[in-house]
Amino acid sequence: MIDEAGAWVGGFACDLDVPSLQAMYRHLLLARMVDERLVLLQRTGRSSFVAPSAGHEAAQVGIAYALRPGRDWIYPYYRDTALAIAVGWPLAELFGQMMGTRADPARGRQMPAHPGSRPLRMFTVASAIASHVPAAVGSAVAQKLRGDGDATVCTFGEGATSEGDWHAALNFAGAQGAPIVFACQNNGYAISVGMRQQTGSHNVAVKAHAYGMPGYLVDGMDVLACYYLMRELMAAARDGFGPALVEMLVYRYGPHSSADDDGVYRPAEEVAAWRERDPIPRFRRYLEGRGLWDEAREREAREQLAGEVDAAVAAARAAGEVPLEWMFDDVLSRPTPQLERQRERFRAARRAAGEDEGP
Amino acid sequence: MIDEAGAWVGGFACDLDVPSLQAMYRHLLLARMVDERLVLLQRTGRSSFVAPSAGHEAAQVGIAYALRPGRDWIYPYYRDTALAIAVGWPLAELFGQMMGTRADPARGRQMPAHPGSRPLRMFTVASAIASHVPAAVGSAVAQKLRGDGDATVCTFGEGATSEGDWHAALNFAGAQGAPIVFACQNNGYAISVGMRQQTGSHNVAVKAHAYGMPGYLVDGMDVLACYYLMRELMAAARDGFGPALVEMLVYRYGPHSSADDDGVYRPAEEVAAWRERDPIPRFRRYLEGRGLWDEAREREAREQLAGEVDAAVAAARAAGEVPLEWMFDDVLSRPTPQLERQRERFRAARRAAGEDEGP
Amino acid sequence: MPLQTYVQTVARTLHEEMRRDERVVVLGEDVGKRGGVFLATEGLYEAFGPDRVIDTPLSEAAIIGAAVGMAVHGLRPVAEIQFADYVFPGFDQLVSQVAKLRYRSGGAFSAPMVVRMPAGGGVKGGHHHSQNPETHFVHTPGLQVVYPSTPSDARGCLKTAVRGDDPVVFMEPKRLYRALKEDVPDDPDQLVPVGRAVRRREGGEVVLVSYGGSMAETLQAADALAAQGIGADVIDLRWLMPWDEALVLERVAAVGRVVLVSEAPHSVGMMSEVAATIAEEALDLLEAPPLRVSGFDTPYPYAQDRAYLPGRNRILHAVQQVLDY
Amino acid sequence: MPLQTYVQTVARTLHEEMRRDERVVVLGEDVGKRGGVFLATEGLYEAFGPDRVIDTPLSEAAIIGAAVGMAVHGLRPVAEIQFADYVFPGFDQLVSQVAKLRYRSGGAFSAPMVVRMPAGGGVKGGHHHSQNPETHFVHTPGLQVVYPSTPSDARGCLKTAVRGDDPVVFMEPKRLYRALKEDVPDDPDQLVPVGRAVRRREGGEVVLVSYGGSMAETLQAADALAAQGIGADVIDLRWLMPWDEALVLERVAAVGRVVLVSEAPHSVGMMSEVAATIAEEALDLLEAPPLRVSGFDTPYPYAQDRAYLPGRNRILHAVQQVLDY
Ligand SMILES: Cc1ncc(C[n+]2csc(CCOP(=O)(O)OP(=O)(O)O)c2C)c(N)n1
Ligand SMILES: Cc1ncc(C[n+]2csc(CCOP(=O)(O)OP(=O)(O)O)c2C)c(N)n1
Ligand SMILES: [Mg+2]
Ligand SMILES: [Mg+2]
Repeated sequence: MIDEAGAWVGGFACDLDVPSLQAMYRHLLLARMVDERLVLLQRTGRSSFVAPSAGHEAAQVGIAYALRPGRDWIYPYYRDTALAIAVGWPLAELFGQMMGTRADPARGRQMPAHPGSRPLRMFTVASAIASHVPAAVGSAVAQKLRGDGDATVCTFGEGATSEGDWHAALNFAGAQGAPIVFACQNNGYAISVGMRQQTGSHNVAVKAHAYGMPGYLVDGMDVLACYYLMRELMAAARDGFGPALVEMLVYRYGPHSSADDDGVYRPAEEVAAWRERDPIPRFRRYLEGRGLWDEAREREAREQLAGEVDAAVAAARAAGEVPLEWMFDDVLSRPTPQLERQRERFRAARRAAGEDEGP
Repeated sequence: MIDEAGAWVGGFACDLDVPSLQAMYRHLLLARMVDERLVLLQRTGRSSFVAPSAGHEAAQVGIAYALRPGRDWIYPYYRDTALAIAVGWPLAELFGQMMGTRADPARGRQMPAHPGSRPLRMFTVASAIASHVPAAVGSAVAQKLRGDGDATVCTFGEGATSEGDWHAALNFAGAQGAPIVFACQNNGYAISVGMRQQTGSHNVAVKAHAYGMPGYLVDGMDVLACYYLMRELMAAARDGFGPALVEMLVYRYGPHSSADDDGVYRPAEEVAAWRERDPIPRFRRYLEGRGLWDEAREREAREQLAGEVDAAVAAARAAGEVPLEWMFDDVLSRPTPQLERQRERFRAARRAAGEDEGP
Repeated sequence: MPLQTYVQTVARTLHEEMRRDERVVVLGEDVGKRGGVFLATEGLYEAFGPDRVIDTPLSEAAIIGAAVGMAVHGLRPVAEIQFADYVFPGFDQLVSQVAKLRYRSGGAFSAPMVVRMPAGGGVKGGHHHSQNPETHFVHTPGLQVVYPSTPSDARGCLKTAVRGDDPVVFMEPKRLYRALKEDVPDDPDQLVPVGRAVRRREGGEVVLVSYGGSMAETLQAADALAAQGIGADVIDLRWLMPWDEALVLERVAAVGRVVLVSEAPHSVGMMSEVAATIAEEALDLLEAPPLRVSGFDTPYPYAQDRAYLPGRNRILHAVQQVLDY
Repeated sequence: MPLQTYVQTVARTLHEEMRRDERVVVLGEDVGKRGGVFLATEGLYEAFGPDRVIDTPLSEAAIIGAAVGMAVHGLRPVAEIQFADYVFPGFDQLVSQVAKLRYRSGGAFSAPMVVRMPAGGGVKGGHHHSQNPETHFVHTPGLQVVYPSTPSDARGCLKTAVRGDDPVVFMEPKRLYRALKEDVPDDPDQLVPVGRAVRRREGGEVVLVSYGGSMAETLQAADALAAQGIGADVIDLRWLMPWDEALVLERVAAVGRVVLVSEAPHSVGMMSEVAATIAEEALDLLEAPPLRVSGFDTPYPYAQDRAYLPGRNRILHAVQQVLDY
């Protein structure tokens, strides 16, 4: 919808109102800032892991704006920081999750980069690639059965499309005509493995044929293109037109994660070339072209957002460490006698060793 | 290649010599007769299970004739009785397998309908749907690596295409450009589940797109069409053109298995309509049209084949029951101490109960 | 109530629960028009239609995985795996999603569901239609596991499972599906409490512990012992996770001799856990080693279908050993 | 030989075996240019090229399943599963194909291969990067299972596994990957025999049995006991299937007290089997119950990463209990 220079090239007029467009931009900015802060927290030992989302923001914010938060269900993956932010996940919860403090709604149970929120209907991320896709389809089948007029969105990387569970899920969605949009963020790499080794097909979108659903390919660096496509498809899903598969071409600017060294498998020039296409300046150029943004607004926004980030980090830390014994909760609705005894022995051993009960 | 009336409608001249054409027909006939005998053996309690192949014979015999037995690898599924017969699986081994006697090359380890032969490079069938497809791809990847100029064929029903392992396999084959042909025998049902509930795609062939390989749809009731298509694709695979997916439209005339009642889920008229299209009379009409077959030859062939079947059943029975203690062999290349002790205790318990050591 | 087989009881219980609670849905391969290959869902499709009785594609990952999303959305899915042996293509869903969802979300989400599966041997099905994979479930924290041996227990446990707030792996001994008929109670709310075993016989000379399909041979052995004047106390565990340590330990303490019967492969089976727990908690009360009578550390064979099972004679042999000890 | 870490030893051993036998091929996610996310395949791609060091699509079913066909065709595949937690999407292949092929084909086919996987906790990876799924393998007849705890054993066991005629699940304790360096022997044919355990300490007051990552804490506990003048006999099982019953029973018979340490969830774990076997075979020689110190019946937690592990203090507490008994 917007070209590299920031000019609107859509075949229709952009119908988003000014506050929405500005909010979108602020979300892109905030996501990038949060990403940078997360890298910093990891480097300084405050968090154990990061899965950078820089380069994926336009795709994720585009998706977020196409949803009706609290109604449509979201089944995200670990790189969806920008998506989580843009649907309104409180930043203190986000940083709580990333640092495993009491501010984490999931009680410090998972490693960083695993968002989740019941009020936002955002299914808690699992590390196991593609394992959430069948659940997302179940959500959509339930929506269809209940006739509640909502839909589900499910995101993943292109590597996920090779897993059997992914296939099982899309095939079931196709057979059921379930109201779901599968949004693939194709950044060309699954850790070090490029598309050529990942699959024999030229792209992901074409895989939709196998399931009798439409497949779309969109520039994932263009937030408005992602938004409009997703808006259409979510509406179609809600209206009973069944599932769709979207491939968003993006690039990850950072390494796969804080444990990765991407220099081994991809050339610096490639990264540099994609940096040129950064979705955030591109959208800014569009806004500036319409007179909706300028340097002053930029400075003000950055300051304000930095303040929000600082406050959230502080709040997340202030919430304090997760107690040791929370480890035993939430396995089943009630602990088994077996687990009760294990907890008793754990306590006894700690007492015997003169260790305290933990925070 | 041949229409319902038995006329050649191919765009080129049939280049198979007369003995091959007649042998093909005899294989079709033999497969049908074996099938009928298997049903009988099951009804009379001599075997515990049958998966009838009637209606699939043309597809299977077509595949078999496209292979170079003992060179190309075959990864079949449980309904491939006609395929096993046409590549030359000795009938005594076949009936031995079906009755679980010592004539079974697999030592009575699996239920009926599980062919396998090392000399024929026919991988032993496993009941778990689609679980053999990744192995077939590994075979083809090894063929490519070794550069031995052979290829692999892998068969399955349309239901198998929904399994995750199936997808994982085809995707890997596509990424590797491995020399393999995937031959799907689409009979419209996975037990009771029809294509509409099985997948959202209109057919199986289209699923090839997802893997960057060509997909073909062929009349599975036309043995020559199946043969020529498979011959082309196997040759292409051997020549380094990579994998292909073939969908053969067939129908199963019998129930899914001896444990099934197909009257519950499909109308009798449907079965009757497909009976009209029986691949065996159709091919016979073609041969008769060319003066290569007649009633006398038919009678003679049937008599001779019936004799072969009788002899094979007798030989399989005469081989005798599988000894009890074979149960403990072939788990690993050498038994574990754990298993040794279990065998000892088993013997001791039998001795204590006054049971003999078994056959 | 009229006499009912095990498999009839499953179908009727599902019918009752679906009528009681419209959130209950059934999904699986051939569960619809076909009524299931064993007829465990017979009549449900006709009564509740294709939205609540879903014939799925041939994918266990889709079945179990979709059930997660359905449960999160507020439905109560009852998934059928056609044979327990075919749970493995869906095993990642069970381990990575079903079992961990409550934990990893800090209780924000959970996946209450029932995953039904006919299990066990004795039907000449070979190793892909005879396995007993309960170890894999019991060892996966976050699942409840139950393996009832009678129609009445199947009913009570299934109701407990459907109504509970946790994922339950519900194993059914297929060789008992039509082996016996029982006068099943018709109280619609008669539940079998989670984790509660039951004594099937009382006796003072040896304790026999078993569950699922092997209860049949275990009771045969107990009857043979009774005929010899030897009193066997027989415990049917029913629930494998949580399992009823209290009852087992109480009876073992009282009797001092115990034989543990299970048809799953011997090494690291359910009975390894029971034996280890007994050794840990009741060592001094044991008059003889706790002996296990199990399936073998082999894939399930075809030709020797019955011989693989811990039959009456193998059980009696072990009992003799603990009595002679 | 220079001092080597565990993970370096794995890479070098693979290099040696690939040079020795051109049938050996390596496949997995990121094993090529990247050299594996832990660098356990570093240098192989450069040395042997993309045909023998195959970067696969992101599918564990493809990895394990393709290895079956390769093995049948005469290659010797060494598959890498990036984390043991991710074996589950390929678990059907392992259970239904790899483990059963020799048996179900009556020996006509077999699938000798190695499936390597970093396992275990202590790296702040949460439950999808910390699990110890050995129970699932040991309970699957047809697989060998090994979990070496030192660089030298990793080398010897890996060579045994690559050269053997059976499928081997090869587990590597990832928290020890870089924890210590060892002077690894460079004899190219020094193998660790299948099923053979090793004594790491000798002592007469208590036997400690462990394997894999938990050997670290077990040895720390033994050292702490030694400092108190208590002699602990320490056995490193190494092989979990087959496991060295003979050595364990011999030491337990001699000493009479035993503590079993494993970080996998408690119920139906490897140590349930060891305890059950001890109770069965050495009941009268036990001076105290065989106690297990295990991981808990919970998914592996994130925030309490270290507390979940059977650490030194929990082991010492159990030792005190068996000594006081
Ligand atoms: C089942 C499974 N196998 C392997 C992994 C290890 N792993 C984590 S991320 C990743 C690559 C994912 O690539 P892609 O799906 O393209 O997403 P991206 O990270 O590029 O956004 C792999 C192999 C995993 N998490 N789960
Ligand atoms: C993994 C697995 N799930 C379920 C089954 C049970 N089952 C056996 S055959 C079958 C239907 C297969 O249909 P299709 O692939 O179309 O082959 P067809 O029998 O029609 O030739 C099913 C569901 C199985 N064998 N394996
Ligand atoms: Mg990617
Ligand atoms: Mg079919």
